[in-house]
Amino acid sequence: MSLSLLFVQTLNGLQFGVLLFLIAAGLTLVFGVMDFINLAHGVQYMLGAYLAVMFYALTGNFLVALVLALAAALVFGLLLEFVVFRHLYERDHLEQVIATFGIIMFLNQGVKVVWGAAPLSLPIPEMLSGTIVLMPGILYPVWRLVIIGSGLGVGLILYLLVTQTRVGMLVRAGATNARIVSALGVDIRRLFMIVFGFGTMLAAFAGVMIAPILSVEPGMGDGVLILAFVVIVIGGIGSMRGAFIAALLIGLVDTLGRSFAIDILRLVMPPSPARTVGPAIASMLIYVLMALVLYFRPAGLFPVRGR
Amino acid sequence: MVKVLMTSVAAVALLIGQAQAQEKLKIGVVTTLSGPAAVLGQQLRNGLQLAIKNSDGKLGGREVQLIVEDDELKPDVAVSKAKALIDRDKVDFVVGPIFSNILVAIMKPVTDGGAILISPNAGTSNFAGKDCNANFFVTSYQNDQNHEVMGKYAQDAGMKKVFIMAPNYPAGKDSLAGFKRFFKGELADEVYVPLGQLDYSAELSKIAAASPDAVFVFLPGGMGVNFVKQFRQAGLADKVKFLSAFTVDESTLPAQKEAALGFFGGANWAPNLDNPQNKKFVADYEKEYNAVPATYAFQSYDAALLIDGALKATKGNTADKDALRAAMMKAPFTSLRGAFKFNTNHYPIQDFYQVKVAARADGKFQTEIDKKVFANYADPYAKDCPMK
Amino acid sequence: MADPVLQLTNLRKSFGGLVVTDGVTLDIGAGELHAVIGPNGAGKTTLINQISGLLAPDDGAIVFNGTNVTALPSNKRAELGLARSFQITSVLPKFSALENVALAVQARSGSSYKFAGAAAREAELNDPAFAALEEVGLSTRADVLAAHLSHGEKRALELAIALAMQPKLLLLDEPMAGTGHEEGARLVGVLQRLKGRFSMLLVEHDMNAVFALADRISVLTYGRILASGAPAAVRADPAVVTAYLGDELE
Amino acid sequence: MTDTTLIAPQRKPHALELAPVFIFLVLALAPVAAAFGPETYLLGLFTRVMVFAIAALALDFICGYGGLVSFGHAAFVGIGAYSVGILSAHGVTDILISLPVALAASAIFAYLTGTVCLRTKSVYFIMITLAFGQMVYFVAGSLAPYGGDDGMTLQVRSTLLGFQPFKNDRVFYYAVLLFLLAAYLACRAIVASRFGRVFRGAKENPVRMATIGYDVFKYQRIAYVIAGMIGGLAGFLLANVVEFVSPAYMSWQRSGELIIMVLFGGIGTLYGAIVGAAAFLLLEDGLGSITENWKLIFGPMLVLIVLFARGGVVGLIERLTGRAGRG
Repeated sequence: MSLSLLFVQTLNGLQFGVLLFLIAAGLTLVFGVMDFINLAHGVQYMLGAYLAVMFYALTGNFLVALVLALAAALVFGLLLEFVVFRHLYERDHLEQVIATFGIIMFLNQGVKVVWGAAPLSLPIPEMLSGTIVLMPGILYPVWRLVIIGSGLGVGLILYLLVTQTRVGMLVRAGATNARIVSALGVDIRRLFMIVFGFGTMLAAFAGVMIAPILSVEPGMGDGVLILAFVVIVIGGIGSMRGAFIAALLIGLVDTLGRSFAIDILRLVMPPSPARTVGPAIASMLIYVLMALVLYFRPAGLFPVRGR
Repeated sequence: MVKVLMTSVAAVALLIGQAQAQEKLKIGVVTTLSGPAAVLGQQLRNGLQLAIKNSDGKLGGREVQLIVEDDELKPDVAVSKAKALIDRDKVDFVVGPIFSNILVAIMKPVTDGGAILISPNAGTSNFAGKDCNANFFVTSYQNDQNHEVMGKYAQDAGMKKVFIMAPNYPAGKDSLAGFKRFFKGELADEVYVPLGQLDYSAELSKIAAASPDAVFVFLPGGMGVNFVKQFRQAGLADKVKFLSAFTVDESTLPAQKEAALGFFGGANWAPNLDNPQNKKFVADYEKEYNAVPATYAFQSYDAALLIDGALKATKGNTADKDALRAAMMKAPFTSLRGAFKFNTNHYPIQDFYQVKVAARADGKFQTEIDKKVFANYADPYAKDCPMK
Repeated sequence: MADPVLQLTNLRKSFGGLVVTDGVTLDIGAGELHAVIGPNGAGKTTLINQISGLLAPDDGAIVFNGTNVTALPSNKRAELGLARSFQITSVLPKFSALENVALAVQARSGSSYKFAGAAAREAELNDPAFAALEEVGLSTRADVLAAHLSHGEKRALELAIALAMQPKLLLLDEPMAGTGHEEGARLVGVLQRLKGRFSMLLVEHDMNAVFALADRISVLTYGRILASGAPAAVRADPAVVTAYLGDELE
Repeated sequence: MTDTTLIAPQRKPHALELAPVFIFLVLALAPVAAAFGPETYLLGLFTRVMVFAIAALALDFICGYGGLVSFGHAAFVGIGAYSVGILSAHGVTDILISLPVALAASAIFAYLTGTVCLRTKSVYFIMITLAFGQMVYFVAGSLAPYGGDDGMTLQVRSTLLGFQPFKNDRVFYYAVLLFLLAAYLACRAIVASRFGRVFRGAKENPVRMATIGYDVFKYQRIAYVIAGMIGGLAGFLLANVVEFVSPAYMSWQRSGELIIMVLFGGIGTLYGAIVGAAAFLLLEDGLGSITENWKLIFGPMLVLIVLFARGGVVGLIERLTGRAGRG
């Protein structure tokens, strides 16, 4: 358990956390402002990845594929909003859950029909595909640093948007009390569409950025969706700051847990059981964390309003 | 009068003949067609369908009706579907499944129901050993064997230090146990990751820090795709030899592509295995499904050949199970892998190879035979099997 | 004077920097109807919430019937005999009026850990509940879902629920709020009849009602008790007149 | 279903109030029909339907009447199933031991997690129950002696004092039917009881309930334990139906499916959960045999149900039989 390994693992945790933040940000916005549980947020992440693969195959250029994928994801997201979701805002949470679960089923299977069940992949752009020497003997893939950088960048942009712009002001107000916003005479429907479209793009962006590292396959959004929910619940629903901090927290706890759980257990038990118990505990860690946070703070770390 | 009689006899004979010909041979398939693992399940189904198509829709002279069920990778769903095959469809054979946990779940309902279960992939150690079953045949391998191939290879190549990793589930533990059975050098570390883990950054950092001669991993499906890409991205591919089982094969290579070039696996077959029947199979499969077949497809193709050969020997009779089993035991078919026979536990005795990922002229990727590691290799569990 | 039913000593509560209860000391004698009046935002509902246990005071003590209840949760205070109505109607909308009251009867009579037998058919619960409804003039509406009652009827239902608890002290948070003239007058009549049977703390904006009902009045401004005493004395208090009553009483 | 003592039931019973009678009648007669078809398969399928109906029933009890949406309900099914599996691995197969153990284990788990979960509300409750569900899932997957992630086969179905009454599929079917009936009647009685009234009141207005003297938390926790035990019962039976125990029983997807069953049938009706479980599993089975892409049909169906058929199947029937807009 050397210091340099700890450093690298922290970086890995950061990268995972940033990815979770990109997905959770949209989820917490949609949930916070519209009081809408969108389980289909995960398939929008998956769709981003698939679209990028498709556009890359057509154009051969990562950047162009990225832009096209985001645009296509946005169009698709708005279409979904128009056809289905906007009829669900006034419904109770359970109905939202079941309807968006139906969308997940449909899109997971649809993707399989269109692109096949086999995993696909997206290459890293040539100039960013190498590794750099972080410290003697420790190489680190440039692309992972790019993910960290772009995630932090998006976080900064979001912060500026939310704190400095009129739409951002409305979003904050909406997360605190939606009735006030509509009382201000704002076209709530348009605000919702903007927020929803934005959330969709963020999820798709996460999908595109991670596609070169992970295999692009049907159902890739399901696990991430649950983690994103863990993040926004720990952070406090509707809180962008909460989502950011919780995402990094989850990323670090999960990564560091996986790396060091066994080593730590070996201190107190023989190596063989430690090896099997360790991964189980590591998998559980984030859920334990969530349960603890909610036990002491039943509305998350940064509660936005008393729900 | 005589003429009339003659024609009616002929007509009756014709009718009987038709009735016999019309009674179709029903084969049930339990395979995974939902979720990411569907790619393996589809290969299984495709292999069977191809074999049946190549023999004009007939096996052992009987018209075949294939009934495909998706187990959704849920044991209780699989059991329900298996019962449906046995009871509703009255199938004579069930071919499947892909995953060991599904095999364990459907074993009892299928074999108790009187059908013969042929596994074209999963081959757990319990069914090879003390729980072996007269109505259960395996056309793949015993689960440990491909891992043992790699262990033997690492040992023979004189490797000093190997980092080994597998998912934290029974097959994962069997895998590393299989590798360690033959590799006696130092283990840099033995790591179990949660099943379905996607990001290996933590483990890759550990590998880089340990700088072993080789890694051995068992990461099937999407896990392998991710690991291989990330392994390459981390710049480890040039420094550390990549040994694996079920991690780089034709089901994952379309996504891994160049990232897997030169990586090793252990297998009982490869698409370039040099014999005429295999050449035809690979060509047919690629033509039919526009993809390179993997072991799952070839093993289920062999399962169909096994049924075909056995039924030819029993003249299409499936009612006499003893005769049918005896016929199957003789393995009366020309396997795509060449030499093949059944051990007493109904698991194969066969050759195993070290295979290597290579790019083909047409831009696709496949594994190719690098070296034969075991000849006529039988699994060690057979001695615990009461069947003789 | 006999021991007071409720005694508040130097109660303090602030939200962030805003002090809403600023050293309130107050007592209510047995059978007394004590009214608390004050302008909007004076901290009247906050005070009631602290007494009923929905809010914890920052400092000070609440003694109810000789028991210090400052740290008890609201259900415990209810068990001790403290009942309240809410300023914003707070009934169970999908329960009938009778069931709303029967729940209150059930709370103080016997066990609620009965898992069999239809509660709706227990005369032991329904009879007292019906009596309470009669008391507030709702007996004809017993089987109507609370959600379908008129606003005034809901206010009366609130009162019936509180009565059914047979409390030692009734906390009434603006029982007349939002009712029409006629309904309001009816509620005053109901309270008139209840007066003397229960100790009551009444928060109300309707000054006519307050001066008609109260034995004692405390005036609350900015979280402080400005004046306290008999209605006539309070009415004459110059500080009260300038601070609050002046414009309303003219 | 608001009963009152004061109005005698003068009106004719509506068709829908006979629905539970009808449902149980159909279930009781189903084996007769099954005898004319592939009996083992049909009996197995319907037994599985009833087992999931029991689990969904428990969920509807806390969800529909208490407003406690649990996203970890499959954990109880898993705990019940593993109680059977683990005991049977040690040679204990008698129902008189394994059933009480299954119930006790799920009750203890429900009590402990309920103590923590019930501090939170609405979505936070959904997520914290998910968290505990996931924890149990990972624990089960790491139980190497009991098959770990692969699960384990039961050698025999549960026995009773040395006899094997469950070995016969038909006997087993009726045993499960009895359990379902008992669970349904128990839930119905509890909902109408004094306790149930408090529990329902806590869903509508917890603050009001506290100010009239109820410690809402305690009542909710008891209801949560009851639902957990019924879930454990379902798990006990599921292990016997499939003769196999696996962590897959308690994945979060399974918890989600249970919620769908409840909503599918119509929340807050109890018998709707039975209808929902049947509809879900039979559709899964039926559509699955038509096309492997059955989810392409099933997914949009869920959306359409929410958009156009509020109240699930029961709500739909209610509207078709002209009782719209009541209560």
